[in-house]
Amino acid sequence: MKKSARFDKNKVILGIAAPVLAIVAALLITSVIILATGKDPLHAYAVMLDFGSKSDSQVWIINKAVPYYLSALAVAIGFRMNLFNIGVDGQYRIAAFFAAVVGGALTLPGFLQIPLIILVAMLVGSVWAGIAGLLKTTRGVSEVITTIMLNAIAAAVIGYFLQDGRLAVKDGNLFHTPSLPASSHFFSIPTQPAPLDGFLVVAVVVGFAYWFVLNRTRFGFDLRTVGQSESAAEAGGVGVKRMIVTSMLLSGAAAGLIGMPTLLGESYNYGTDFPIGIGFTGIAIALLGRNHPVGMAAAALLWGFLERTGTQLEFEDYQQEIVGVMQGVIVLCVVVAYELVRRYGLRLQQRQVGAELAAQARKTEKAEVSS
Amino acid sequence: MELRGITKRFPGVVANHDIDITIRRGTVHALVGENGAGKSTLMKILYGMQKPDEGTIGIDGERVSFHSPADAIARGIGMVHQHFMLADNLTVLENVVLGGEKLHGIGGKARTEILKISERYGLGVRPDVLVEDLGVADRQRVEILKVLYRGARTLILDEPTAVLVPQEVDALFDNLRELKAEGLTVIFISHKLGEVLSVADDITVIRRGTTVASVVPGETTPKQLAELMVGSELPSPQTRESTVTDVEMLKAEGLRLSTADAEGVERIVLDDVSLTIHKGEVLGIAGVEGNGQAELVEAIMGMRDPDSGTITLDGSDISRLPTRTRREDGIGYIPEDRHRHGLLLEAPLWENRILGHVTEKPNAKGLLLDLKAARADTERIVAEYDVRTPGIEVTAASLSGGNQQKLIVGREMSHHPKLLIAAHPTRGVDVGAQAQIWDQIREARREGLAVLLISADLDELIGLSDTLRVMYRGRLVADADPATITPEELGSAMTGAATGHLTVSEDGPAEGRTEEGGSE
Amino acid sequence: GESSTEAGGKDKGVGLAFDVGGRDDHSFNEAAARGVDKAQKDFGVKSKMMTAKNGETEADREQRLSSLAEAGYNPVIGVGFNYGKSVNKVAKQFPKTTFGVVDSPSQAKNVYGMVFAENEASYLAGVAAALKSKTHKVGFIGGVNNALIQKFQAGFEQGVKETDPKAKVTSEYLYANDDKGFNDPAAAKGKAKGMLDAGIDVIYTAAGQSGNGSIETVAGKKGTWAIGVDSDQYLQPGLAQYKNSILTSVMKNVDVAVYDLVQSVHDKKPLTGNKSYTLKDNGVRLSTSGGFIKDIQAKIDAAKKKIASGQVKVSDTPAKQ
Amino acid sequence: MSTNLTAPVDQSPQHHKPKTPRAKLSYPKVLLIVSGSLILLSLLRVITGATNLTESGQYTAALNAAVPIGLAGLGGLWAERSGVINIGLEGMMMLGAFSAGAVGWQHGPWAAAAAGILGGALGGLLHAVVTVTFGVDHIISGVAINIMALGLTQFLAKLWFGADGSAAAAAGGNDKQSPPMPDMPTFTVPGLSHWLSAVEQHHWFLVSDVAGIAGSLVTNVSWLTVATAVVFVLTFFVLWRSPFGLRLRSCGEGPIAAESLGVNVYRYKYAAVVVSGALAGLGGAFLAIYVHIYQDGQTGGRGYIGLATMIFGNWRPGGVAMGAGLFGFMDALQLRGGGPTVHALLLLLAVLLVGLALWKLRGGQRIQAAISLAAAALLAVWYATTDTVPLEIVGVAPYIATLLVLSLAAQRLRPPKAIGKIYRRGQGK
Ligand SMILES: Nc1ncnc2c1ncn2[C@@H]1O[C@H](COP(=O)(O)OP(=O)(O)OP(=O)(O)O)[C@@H](O)[C@H]1O
Ligand SMILES: Nc1ncnc2c1ncn2[C@@H]1O[C@H](COP(=O)(O)OP(=O)(O)OP(=O)(O)O)[C@@H](O)[C@H]1O
Ligand SMILES: [Mg+2]
Ligand SMILES: [Mg+2]
Repeated sequence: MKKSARFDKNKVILGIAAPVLAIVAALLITSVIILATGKDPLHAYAVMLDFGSKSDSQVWIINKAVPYYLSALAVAIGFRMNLFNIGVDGQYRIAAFFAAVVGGALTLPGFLQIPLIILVAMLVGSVWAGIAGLLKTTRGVSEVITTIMLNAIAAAVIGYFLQDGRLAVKDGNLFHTPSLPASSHFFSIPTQPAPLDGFLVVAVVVGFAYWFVLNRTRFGFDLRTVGQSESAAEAGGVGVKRMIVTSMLLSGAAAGLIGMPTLLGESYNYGTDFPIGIGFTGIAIALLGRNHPVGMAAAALLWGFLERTGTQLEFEDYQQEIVGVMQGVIVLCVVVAYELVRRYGLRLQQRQVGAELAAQARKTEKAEVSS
Repeated sequence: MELRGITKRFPGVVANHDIDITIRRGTVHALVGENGAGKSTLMKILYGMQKPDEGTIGIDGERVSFHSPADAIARGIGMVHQHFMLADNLTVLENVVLGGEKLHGIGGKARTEILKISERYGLGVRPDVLVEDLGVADRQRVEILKVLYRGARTLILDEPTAVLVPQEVDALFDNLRELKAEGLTVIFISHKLGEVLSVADDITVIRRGTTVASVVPGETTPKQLAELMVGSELPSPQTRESTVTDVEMLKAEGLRLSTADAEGVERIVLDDVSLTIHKGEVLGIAGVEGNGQAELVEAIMGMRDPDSGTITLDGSDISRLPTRTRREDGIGYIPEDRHRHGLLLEAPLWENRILGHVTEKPNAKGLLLDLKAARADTERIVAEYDVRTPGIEVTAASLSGGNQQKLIVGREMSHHPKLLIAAHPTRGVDVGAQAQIWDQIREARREGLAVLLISADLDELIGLSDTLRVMYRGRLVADADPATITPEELGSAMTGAATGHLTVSEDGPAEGRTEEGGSE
Repeated sequence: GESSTEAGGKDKGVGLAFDVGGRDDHSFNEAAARGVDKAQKDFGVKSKMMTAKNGETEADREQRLSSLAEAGYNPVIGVGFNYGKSVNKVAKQFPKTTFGVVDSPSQAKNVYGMVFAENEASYLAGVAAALKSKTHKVGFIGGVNNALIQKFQAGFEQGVKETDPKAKVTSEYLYANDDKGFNDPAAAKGKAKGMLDAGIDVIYTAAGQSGNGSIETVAGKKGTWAIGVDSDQYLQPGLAQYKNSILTSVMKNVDVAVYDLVQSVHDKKPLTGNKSYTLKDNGVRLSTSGGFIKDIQAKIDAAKKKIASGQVKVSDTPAKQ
Repeated sequence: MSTNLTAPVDQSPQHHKPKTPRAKLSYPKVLLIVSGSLILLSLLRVITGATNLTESGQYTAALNAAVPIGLAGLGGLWAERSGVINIGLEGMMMLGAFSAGAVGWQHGPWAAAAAGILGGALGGLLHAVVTVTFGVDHIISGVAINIMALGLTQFLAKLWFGADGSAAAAAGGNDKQSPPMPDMPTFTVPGLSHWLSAVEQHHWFLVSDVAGIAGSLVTNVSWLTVATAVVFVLTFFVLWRSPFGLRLRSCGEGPIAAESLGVNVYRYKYAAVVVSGALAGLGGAFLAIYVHIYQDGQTGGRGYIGLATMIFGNWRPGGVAMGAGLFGFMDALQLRGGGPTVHALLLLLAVLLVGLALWKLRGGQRIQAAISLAAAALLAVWYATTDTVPLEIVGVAPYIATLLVLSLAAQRLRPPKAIGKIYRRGQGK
């Protein structure tokens, strides 16, 4: 027991080492860049920390982090399977679009309409992701490439229907789907100075479900097995192909949720101004949070923080674009740091195991000698 | 050539410890030692692929240090690796000239040269075939040609015979003698002592990473050599009393499987295979690798879908069931390649204990995992099967091969299988663990387990099996009685030279009866 | 912690929030900036200008506007219809600040919505195109097929048809609904080349930055004309080498509108409500630099008079084919 | 460029596995295919009146659209032939486009191209460090590089092009774009170009069509396009006909085998990935040079499309060129109001499907034949009941085509064996 405690402690230290290493490296690199532009990096960080800790900033950051987090979850479901779902972006957009179309066409009471809209989104998202899953299992086409193609096709489908006289209406200079009835507006959490998005609750629940299913259920074990070794999973009785399709479907369903905070809590329709690109942000956040539900939450909040406070930098004569550099550097440092720490950890453990076994062997030898 | 005080450590293992060897020019020098003794590591050091932590290499009295194989090649050393080093998607020509492009270019001149060498040593190599399309023996000849092409004067052959049948071994040895006659030096690794004694001029024995003896073939017997190798009496795989019952446990009938390759060409890998294993019986299958054994195992495990045929386990048809259900129904599986099929290398031991049995007790309760019970049971396996580990939280990758294998055996046995499929159960496992695994298989057999045993180690196969079958090109072509058969006789059937029921004939090797092939 | 909106600030001047093109986009962002620059020269107000990123959400735009308002800028102006919603929302949080939004009407009480009759000026461009075309084939290239650009198309088509009933107008868009269309000169190059190959000899491009590509292409073929948009593209430094092919430009006087608003706030009589800048009051017009339309100026003026008087009503949605 | 359509694999004679000879495209066959397609296109043009099909302007536009995609695809090919997946092509293109813009406005288009190569190569170097030296998963590294390149180019653009009062701003730069640079010179084969264009005007069957297509190749072609063609041919010779290329490919097929023969695998992977970045960077530079400026978002996902063309092209230069050509052709169609042309192509597709159905029927594959026939019928109905195709569909056609091709042919593709696998020196056991 004592021994495993030591291995656990090592694991925790190594687990923290990677992100710390990465953040330190990223801060250093960013500082050098800011210095090179002839400005003071420390002041920039101070401005960001100060502005980021304001209460309205915090609300903003959390609200911003919710879709990011959902997106990261969608990506992470694939990652845990060694599947690279680059198509989360297309999936959430097409999902939100058709959910908005269905929602705009119906006027049911909220307790029916809201779940219905969410369900439609999850369904459409999983269908779109499922295409990639099916093509991978039946035709052996890499999901990386199919999801990239499907992103473009999703954009074209939306573009086709999002026109006056097709599925959209004209509103000033915008086209959007007919707005949802008031019954399908999602609740928000009344906080000061601004309300928190009610979808935060959904995000937390989905995050917990993600953790629970992966770590505590047979299904989750199977899924992780496939991610670690497809061949071992197959020999262990996991239907790998079915698992690939299933997890693509799940990933797509999770992707379907990404657009919901916006649709149900803010825009109430899908228009030409519906946010794009969250799927790609999700990849960065999943990498950063190491596919761990808590890690990804932290990463999503960090992303929100950077975006919130980046704008403020403009008032102090810094370029807000430095935030983009920071994001890129952090992700890059993190993936390198994780890999280094992982390999170091593995070697360390091998060495420890070797040393410990040798010590055991010596002890038994001694015991034999002395007896 | 002299190796002095070579020491090489890997994380957790000392692969070589203070090794001293002298190799005379123009001889065949054999290096013997059990699995994991450190033979390959030593040769990789000599070939510049790994750097020794300590020690020196001298060639013709001159001290050398190799930073990469290129340095060794420049010194006229060439190596044929235990696991072939060929790029499947490249042609034979490309594989041969790679790295030696300066010699004859990569075009017509190189082709001429290859054909010339091939002819001179009777290798029969075709330069423009994709390596992917070659069989094992052909690949080995390509490897040898690769080395000769570079004008090597010293050839290292790491276990060249492991995948060859005796007849192919003879052909190889003819080649080696030819080389020796040309004044080349050959270093030859094997743990097949008969071979070694027949071809070597000098023999060095390595045990646990260090040289324990240098002997001359004329002055030693296989038994002495073996004892030098393991440092004690050889463990024997011999099974004593028969426990075979007449209750059929596994019955496969008319299994047929074909696969399509990249070009869409159908290839038949299992051709009308039928077999029966009874309770308490060990059925051994002999065959050169790549003749369908792996596919047979995968078909029985449900990892491949045969085109036709039925599989019955304990009276119920399992032909259409998925792998998981077959496992739940009582098939245990010790895979051929434990890293690919048996373990999650970066997961802790207790997760590896769940692998393959996630739906079964004690791992699961309903749809949820029962982590506590799984951990406790892992502790039990570790204790019962003598898995040497500091704890169950360490990753499988940090255990040595033998201990990994013991964990797998323990795991599979813990679910009281009706049928155990053991593919090369002791491959790459040290002698101590080997004996334990044999014991476990024997004991389970006594309790009525049926075992399908596949092994390249013919001694193991003959020693453990109650019944022997030979597989050749996807067919079961011959059967034999392990009590009377010898490895040589088995070998001739493995090349397809003999079929039917193998009996020992008076003069020389086995002669198959001329009747229709071995499948019933 | 404390809310950032509580920190407060004094009157700092004009806060200008641009669309993705940014201050020097040679288009309407630049025009807005010009208005502010003029105000600065005339009565010394200071300013802060911030630019949107690609792929922004409402939250980002709201933050930009409220940061400006919070820091004490007044008026705060969102340039581009993308700010339509966010200006309304933020204006409620800062009732003492005056907001402005270009290209979008607004209902909030402290917001000045500035919209332009692009269709009217485009009508005149259509008149000019019809008169100048020798092949009786003219083309319209829109950046993105949205309602705003459709106004340009509608006016242009109507102007051509009512001047030369024989003329054929080909109207095409670079992208159906991807904002990339305002930022893809390569695509406009290809489109314009296709039109020229089809015998079209006057091309009117309403596609922001992308328009440069089409102007360049038109300049490569003798005897053809390009019509520019938003600002007087004849005078634009980046297009100097093609200026002799720029017949005229349809100008939106965003600078005038912005100047009006800044001045009104400076005079403590802030403008609110919506104002449509039309041909009649020179809110939109046709540029004359280069003098290429001198010969047809009379006909253009006549058309302008008809529109100003209401005799001709210019549609803001294209006629369905 | 058609030389590399010839697969360098040979038939394997007497052999224990039944093997059919691998398909080999000889020169006569290639010629036959090319002339057959030309005749089909001409026929189609005459029948449907879709002049775009063989118009020289169409092919000029297609070529311009295809070049950056092709360069990205070729970049992908270099990296993947050495076993490194490069999904960071998009980021490397961004770096290339940005560098071109940063240098071009002061030093002209040739310097811009050189800068683009350098910028992309730096991105490639970063990818090599992260994947080869640090052993990070290739896709993850690529994604990280894309994020990083986006941030960096936006930051630097604001700093260098848009700074108030800077020379760049005065020359027309702003936060999102560089100041304009001079034209890249083009070449026109003097008499020929004119003559071909004259022939094209006659709309003679086949003759004018050939003249149209040929005309696009000799009229106002950017030297950069010529350079790209040279790079394609060079790539084939370097990778398939030189020792360097053999070593590089061996790193993608069997790095451990290569290592055992003294090939410094790290070095070749580095070289390949840097070249990969350089090519992507040149693709990005082409984009900037073509419109005289660097713009934020200029690459517009072409790096990803390049990757698709590489897979589509079976990791061979000729295939990449064809894939890029397809995307370029469709892009050009979309720009040039290609609705009627794509509409015409529906008919062609229907006819081809009928042919396929007959062929399958002969081979006894009834179900596939029926499916093909049904699809052909649907297309024919679509063709008959409409007279154009919405532009959205034209734009999306290459993506759908890629999906279809990949799903029909994925099993026949031969990616390098060790692609995407992390290789560590001395890992061979
Ligand atoms: N790259 C490596 N990293 C860690 N351990 C290694 C490595 N290579 C070999 N070993 C270990 O070193 C020891 C000696 O291995 P080696 O391959 O030299 O044995 P061998 O005598 O060739 O055995 P075999 O007969 O199985 O080929 C083994 O315990 C092996 O697990
Ligand atoms: N005398 C020789 N005998 C046999 N092979 C040789 C000889 N000289 C060169 N070679 C082969 O030619 C290869 C290339 O030699 P070269 O000097 O280019 O190596 P290198 O530059 O170290 O290789 P790399 O550039 O791949 O790292 C060597 O790796 C070796 O295989
Ligand atoms: Mg070995
Ligand atoms: Mg060299």
